[in-house]
Amino acid sequence: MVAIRTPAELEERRRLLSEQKDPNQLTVTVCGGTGCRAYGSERVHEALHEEIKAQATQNRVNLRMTGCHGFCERGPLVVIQPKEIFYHGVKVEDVPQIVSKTVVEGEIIDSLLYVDPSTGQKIAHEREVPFYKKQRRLLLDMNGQIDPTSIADYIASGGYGSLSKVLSQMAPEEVIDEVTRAKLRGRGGAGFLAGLKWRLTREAPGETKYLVCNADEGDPGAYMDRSIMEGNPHRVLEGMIVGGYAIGAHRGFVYIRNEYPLAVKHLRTAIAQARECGLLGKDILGSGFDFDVEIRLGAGAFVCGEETALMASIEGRTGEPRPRPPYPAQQGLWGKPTNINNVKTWANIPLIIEKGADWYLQIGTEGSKGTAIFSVVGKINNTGLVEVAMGATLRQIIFDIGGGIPKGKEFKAVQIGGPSGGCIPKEHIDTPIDYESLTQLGAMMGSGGMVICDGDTCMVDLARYFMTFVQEESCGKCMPCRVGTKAMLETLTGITKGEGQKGDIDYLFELAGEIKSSSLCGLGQTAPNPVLSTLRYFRDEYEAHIYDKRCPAKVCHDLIIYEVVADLCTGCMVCARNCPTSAITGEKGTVHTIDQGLCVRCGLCKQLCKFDAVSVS
Amino acid sequence: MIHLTIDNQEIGVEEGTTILEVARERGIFIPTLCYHEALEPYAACRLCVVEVEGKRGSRLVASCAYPCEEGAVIHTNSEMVRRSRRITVELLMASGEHLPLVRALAIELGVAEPRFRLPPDDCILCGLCVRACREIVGVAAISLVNRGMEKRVGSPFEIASNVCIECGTCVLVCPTGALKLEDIVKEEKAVHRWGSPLDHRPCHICGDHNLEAHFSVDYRSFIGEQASGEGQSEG
Amino acid sequence: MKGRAKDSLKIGVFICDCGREIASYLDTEALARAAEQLLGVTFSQRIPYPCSQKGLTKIREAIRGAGLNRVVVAGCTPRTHEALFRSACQEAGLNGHLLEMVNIREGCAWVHQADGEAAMAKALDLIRAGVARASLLEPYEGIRVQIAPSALVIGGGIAGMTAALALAERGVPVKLIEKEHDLGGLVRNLHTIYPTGQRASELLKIQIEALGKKPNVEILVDAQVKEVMGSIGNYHVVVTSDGAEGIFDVGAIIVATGALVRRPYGSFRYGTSKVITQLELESVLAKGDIQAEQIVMILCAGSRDERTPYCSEICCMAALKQAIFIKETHPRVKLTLAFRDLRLEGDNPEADLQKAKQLGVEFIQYGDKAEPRVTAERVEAYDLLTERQTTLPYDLLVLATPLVPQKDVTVLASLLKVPLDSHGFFPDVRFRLRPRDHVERGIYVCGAAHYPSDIQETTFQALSAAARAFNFLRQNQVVSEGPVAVVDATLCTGCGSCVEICPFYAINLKEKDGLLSTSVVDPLLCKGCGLCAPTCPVKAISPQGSSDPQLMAQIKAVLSSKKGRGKPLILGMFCEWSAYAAAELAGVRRLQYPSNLRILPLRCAGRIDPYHILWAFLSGADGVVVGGCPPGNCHYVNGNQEAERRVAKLVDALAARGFKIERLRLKWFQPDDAPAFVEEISTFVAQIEDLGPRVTPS
Amino acid sequence: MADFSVKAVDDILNGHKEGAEVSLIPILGEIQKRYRYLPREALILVSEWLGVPLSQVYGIATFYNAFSLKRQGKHPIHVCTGTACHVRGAAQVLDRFKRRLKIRPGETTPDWEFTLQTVNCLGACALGPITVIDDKYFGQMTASTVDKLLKEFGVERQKV
Repeated sequence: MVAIRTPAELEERRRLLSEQKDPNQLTVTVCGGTGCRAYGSERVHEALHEEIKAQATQNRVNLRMTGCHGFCERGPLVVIQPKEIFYHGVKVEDVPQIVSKTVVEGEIIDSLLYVDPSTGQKIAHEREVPFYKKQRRLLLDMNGQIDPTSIADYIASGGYGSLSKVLSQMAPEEVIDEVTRAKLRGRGGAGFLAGLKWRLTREAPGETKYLVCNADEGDPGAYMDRSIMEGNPHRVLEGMIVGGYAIGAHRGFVYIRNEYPLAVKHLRTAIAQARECGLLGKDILGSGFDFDVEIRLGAGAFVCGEETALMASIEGRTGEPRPRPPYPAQQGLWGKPTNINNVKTWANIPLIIEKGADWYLQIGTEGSKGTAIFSVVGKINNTGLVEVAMGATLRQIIFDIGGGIPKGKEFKAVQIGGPSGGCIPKEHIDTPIDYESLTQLGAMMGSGGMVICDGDTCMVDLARYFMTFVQEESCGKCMPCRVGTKAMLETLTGITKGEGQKGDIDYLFELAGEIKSSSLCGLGQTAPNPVLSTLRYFRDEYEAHIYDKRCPAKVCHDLIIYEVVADLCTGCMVCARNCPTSAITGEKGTVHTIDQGLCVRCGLCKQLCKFDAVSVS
Repeated sequence: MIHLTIDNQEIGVEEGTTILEVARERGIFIPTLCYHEALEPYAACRLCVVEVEGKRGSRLVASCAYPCEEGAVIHTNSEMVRRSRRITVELLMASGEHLPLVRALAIELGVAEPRFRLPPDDCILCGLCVRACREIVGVAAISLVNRGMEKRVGSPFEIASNVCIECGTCVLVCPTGALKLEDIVKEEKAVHRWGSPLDHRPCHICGDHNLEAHFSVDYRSFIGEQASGEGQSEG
Repeated sequence: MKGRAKDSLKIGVFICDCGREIASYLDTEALARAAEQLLGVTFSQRIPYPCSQKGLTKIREAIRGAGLNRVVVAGCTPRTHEALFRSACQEAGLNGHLLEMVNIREGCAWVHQADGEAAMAKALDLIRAGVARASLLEPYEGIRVQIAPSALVIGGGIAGMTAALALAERGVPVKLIEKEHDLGGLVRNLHTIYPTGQRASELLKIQIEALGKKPNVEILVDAQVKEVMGSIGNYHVVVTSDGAEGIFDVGAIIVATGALVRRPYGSFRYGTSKVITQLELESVLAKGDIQAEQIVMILCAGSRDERTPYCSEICCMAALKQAIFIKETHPRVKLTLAFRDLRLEGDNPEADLQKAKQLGVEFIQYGDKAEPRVTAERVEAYDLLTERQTTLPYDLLVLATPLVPQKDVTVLASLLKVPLDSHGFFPDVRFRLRPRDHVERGIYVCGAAHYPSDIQETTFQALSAAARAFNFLRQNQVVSEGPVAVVDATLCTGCGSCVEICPFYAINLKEKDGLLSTSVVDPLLCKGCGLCAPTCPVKAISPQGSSDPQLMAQIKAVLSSKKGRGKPLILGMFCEWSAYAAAELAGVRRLQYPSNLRILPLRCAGRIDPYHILWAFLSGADGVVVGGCPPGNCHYVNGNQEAERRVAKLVDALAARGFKIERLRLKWFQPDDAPAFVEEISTFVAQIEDLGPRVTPS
Repeated sequence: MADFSVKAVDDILNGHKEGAEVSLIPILGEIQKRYRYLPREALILVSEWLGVPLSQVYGIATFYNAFSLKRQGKHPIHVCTGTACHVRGAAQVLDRFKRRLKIRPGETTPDWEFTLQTVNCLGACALGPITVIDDKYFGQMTASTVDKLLKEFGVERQKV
């Protein structure tokens, strides 16, 4: 691709590209998100390639692997444009049929269509699927359409328009004003006003300035950043270049988890292409503005999501946070003013510049503008990435979009914001969610992980899980976080083991208070949240564990036993054969028995029993 | 010059001074473990936290690293501060109950005994030794190894450091006496396998061949007199 | 310095409260006032925290305001705070070496908490000593020398080539010299490489070609180092290469001269047709003509015995490799491997061992008892397993003989002024000195010149040496701040005593007036230990900052409160690395010890001159204790031994004259063993107290 | 150290001529990628070429999860223990691997075949519980699928 030297050239290039692209062009898109790939979408893609070569010789067919469509539950997803026919759970075996019928003949294959569980009717078109219908997809929209490895696709669909607008028509201050006016808040979790942060960095003394894209999405159960970088890396880059121009930085870093190989790959490609096109590097679009981006791989430390630790890591030291002030905006990388924003924040920028702050202000609530992306996971029918306008209610997300709880079980609570967030019980299911309301409820926007819990989820166990996580991820620098979380974990473990005693809950409160108030960095300061919020809403479960040594959700190993229900057991031996500790005995055809002494409560027997003859109590 | 209130006394301080520095100059006692005048503040032990009043309520900051701000209202010994310090010390006691230093702090803050225990350990991970070795001596023979609960002070590969100069500064700054020089210099002194000991070059000529001369001149009398003097003192 | 008129002195004294740490045991205000009275002091002030931003500003202001030309800070240990105050001085335009720190915290306040009065007296003494020394301090700028940005690699074996290549890769101009006619060293005679099994010839070919491709590498064969002139950063190396002679100016030298395989003429019937070395077998294998039917290999043939005590590391693996190769190519050959004990490296040597056994190689362990005896037809070896002599007929006997240093190492060592270890290899000498005082030589050793090592290890060493050389060259200049010895050429008689004793080869004799010669110190090699000073018969040489006048002034001053006090006074002259460190630690740990001990720090106990001790007694000391590092731990090679010898000599001399030698003691201290220090000191002081005060001549 | 060659490390270092602290972690990353662990010699050379104290290199190598100082097995097994996977029973999966391979997370089987590791979220939560072996994803894992998988890798099941 030849370099683009001026905004005019960019528009020209865009015109050419979109001319080449005929809207009625038959295009088969296969979801290439990590989720769908894990389901085997690559094999499907290959098969499609072969089949199309073999069968659809006469009509020109575009085949492309796109980024994540978000509906991971039903992968691999295949969408056929322009009719936007939506197939889910596609297997290699289905491919010949898809090509012969849908691609060549244009017919729809009913068996591959999505069935709305609520109405039971089949849905042919992607945007009509309830999962998509009720979303407001600003950042994820393009994921399903463009090929993330092609800058042409991005440019064709308006990409880098904001950059050229900024470089040709706006002064850096104006850019900052626009972002400030849009009230865009940092999507990293804390929700600090992006515009304000930019201004601080711009006005901080010193020539050299840096900016960083925080893509160290360490929060378990959240993967929207990954999905954006996989599906639309150029928008993140564009946001960063604009930011660089506004702040006065000429060097940017993307600090990305190395657990995300695909995202890294796509980002690398994108950077290379952008450089080739002169959208990165010296004198971008003839504006005289230089900017370049480097990738830095995280080395597997959750704490590096914390900005000072992240910077230490980029500088080549252990990822230990340092006290603030001085804030990165004053003294960041190598002591120079540095602006750090999350992937989603950067991805928002091109939109705001393109459509303007006023447009952006219309979306969302008073305090929180724009959209929020949640990865809705756990006990939910439609696991996937959900983007909604700020202010949407949990009910909309979980039931209208998420399709409710599997097996019709009852919704119990949702854990938002991962290790630094908290639980929200069903009472609050109708609260509109934005930064403020979540904080009020004792949770936190965090990175947007949303774990749905049903009756089978033990809240104490969940709290313990997150405490284990922070305990493992604590860098160990400051006393409250290192030892305090350990103390909390031990106490929680004791409770789940049935060794809890009176006073444990008070002790947890005391520790939590201390850790929150006096830890060195955000990791510690928010670590107790999962415990605090579960204590707030599910104290009874704690007490059940402590006082009557009972796990209401039947999860905690030491408080449950597995038993064979005599009148259901057919003596098929399946459980007996698979029991890892040979705790199950019984002849073929006779009722089996579980030796509680040997049983390690792995639950395998319950999983395997086709007759539901294993009960927990 | 900026002005602030610390423990209800209004004072003016130079910009850039930390709360701890100000307090110390004013003879206000703030306990610290990981702080050393000659080193960059580390803000890890959290014992030096003080209460700073703010719009959204009071909060705790580590006084060793927190710069004085215009108009700040600071309490170095409020209930909030004491509560925090008590728990910090209690956590310290989890593995350091046996350390005189920790016990002293516990008594000072009125902590009876910890509700949570870990295997006893002399090291409280204040990081002073590591920072001293790097910042003062400029050698960096030791570093903090591992992360979280496994974190500890160590030399590379847990064998004797081959850059340690045995200056003892780490031992000197260690507040608990956890660190012994041999921890760093024990065993064969090399990460390279071929480290071989210094050859002691014997000296061929006597450094004191001029001593006699000295006697013969000024000091003979002195020695003689001395001898007799000694004689007398023994009687 | 004698000439200086004292009135030109403007000494500023700053007494530190250290908050309550010092102030609650010592009356710092009183100290400040007393200090004012001292000779040369024009400014004296008490500061709560001199090390705080405020405190440092005060000091800087005083220096500028009161035009101070010497600064004494009495507070904590210089170990942690000297750098801080030194830079403060410099910022105020005063040479950093005009700063003197007096340790009244660890050294006084913290260790005499019970006896305030005695502590005050001691503190004042210490300050007196500090001022006395300060008045004799001289400014010192340190030395900066540009580094010649190129390297010389001596030896064209695997080690040398690897190092040269690595440096060339990073753009360093390299001269590679090899004394043979071809590159490759020992490996040239090898057949295959263990454990990779790569052909040695290929390995060499690759290396040599790679070198050839580098424009910035100049290779000289049949070349040898004739002379090394110049010093750190700029060595002028005279190299002769087939007749021609050239001078190379290089900043770094890598010694990769390798080692020899000993050819044990006169033992094992070596030299007779049927007996060859392991190395010679390699070339036989390379030719691939093995006539023999009965092969015996003897490992450790002449190594790990009295003459060659070390293990040559590579022989066992090599033998195993050869044995396997032979059995694979000539299955019918009967092959026995007689070893002392197998030392195998690598991932799982067991596998190779098994393989050999499966192939029918026989193993006999002869152990440490007796070396196998070799006759014309057979080898007589004791078999540990069967516990009886066994006879091994052979028609080819292979001896795994040790790797020994090159013939000419001693020459090279003396040219480069680097030591050799007792076996004749180049050790990895590291002087454990403060980085500031210690300048890298720019000479690095790798490969078998260092220690017998296999290819993998050698490559590693070569790259490591190259790395260190590279980073040394990259600094562009060497900076040495530490004080060094200076020679008073008018006094020097050129007796060469200092040249002999200097552990760092830092002193040379230079021609003076055509006939007499005089000592010249290489300031980059000198570490300022002071070993040379006491050895000089005419006191013409002494280290900056610890000249005889300075030390004697200190001694006198620190003992001055003797006047009118009944308690005996003990002087400790302590090596800062051990005894002084232990004393400081005692302070930190608040261990109390008798206050009538006065301590002066020395760089090394080796600086001690019997003179000083006599002077101390003259100045009123009732006892003197000299503290140094335990044997083998001296940071200046053998300063502690020097001190020991001198003190011993003095003790004899004094004893011979009926002097109570119990009053003089030399002790070794561990820097981190404060309790031992305290006990040692307390007992000594107690003894002196029993002896009672010395009756000084009126 | 058979598969490990110091020369190769030198080549990696050569790729970062600017040689400074900044390139330290990327370089360690490349070495880890190549050998699945960080051999001691490699760390020493990295420290010496970059002029970064060995203690710092060692500190970093032990701080970050991505680095290992122990030689790894032929087939690294990563069991995702992210939240989504946790609530869907990742614990049982991990437990099964532990019992079957008789190693704890972070350990390697004596035959150098498998190394068991937990990972905090692979971002493919829809498939939870997830396990990744040799960079291949396996979704909806259960204790019994663990057995199937191990069988594929020739680990026959003997009663524990």
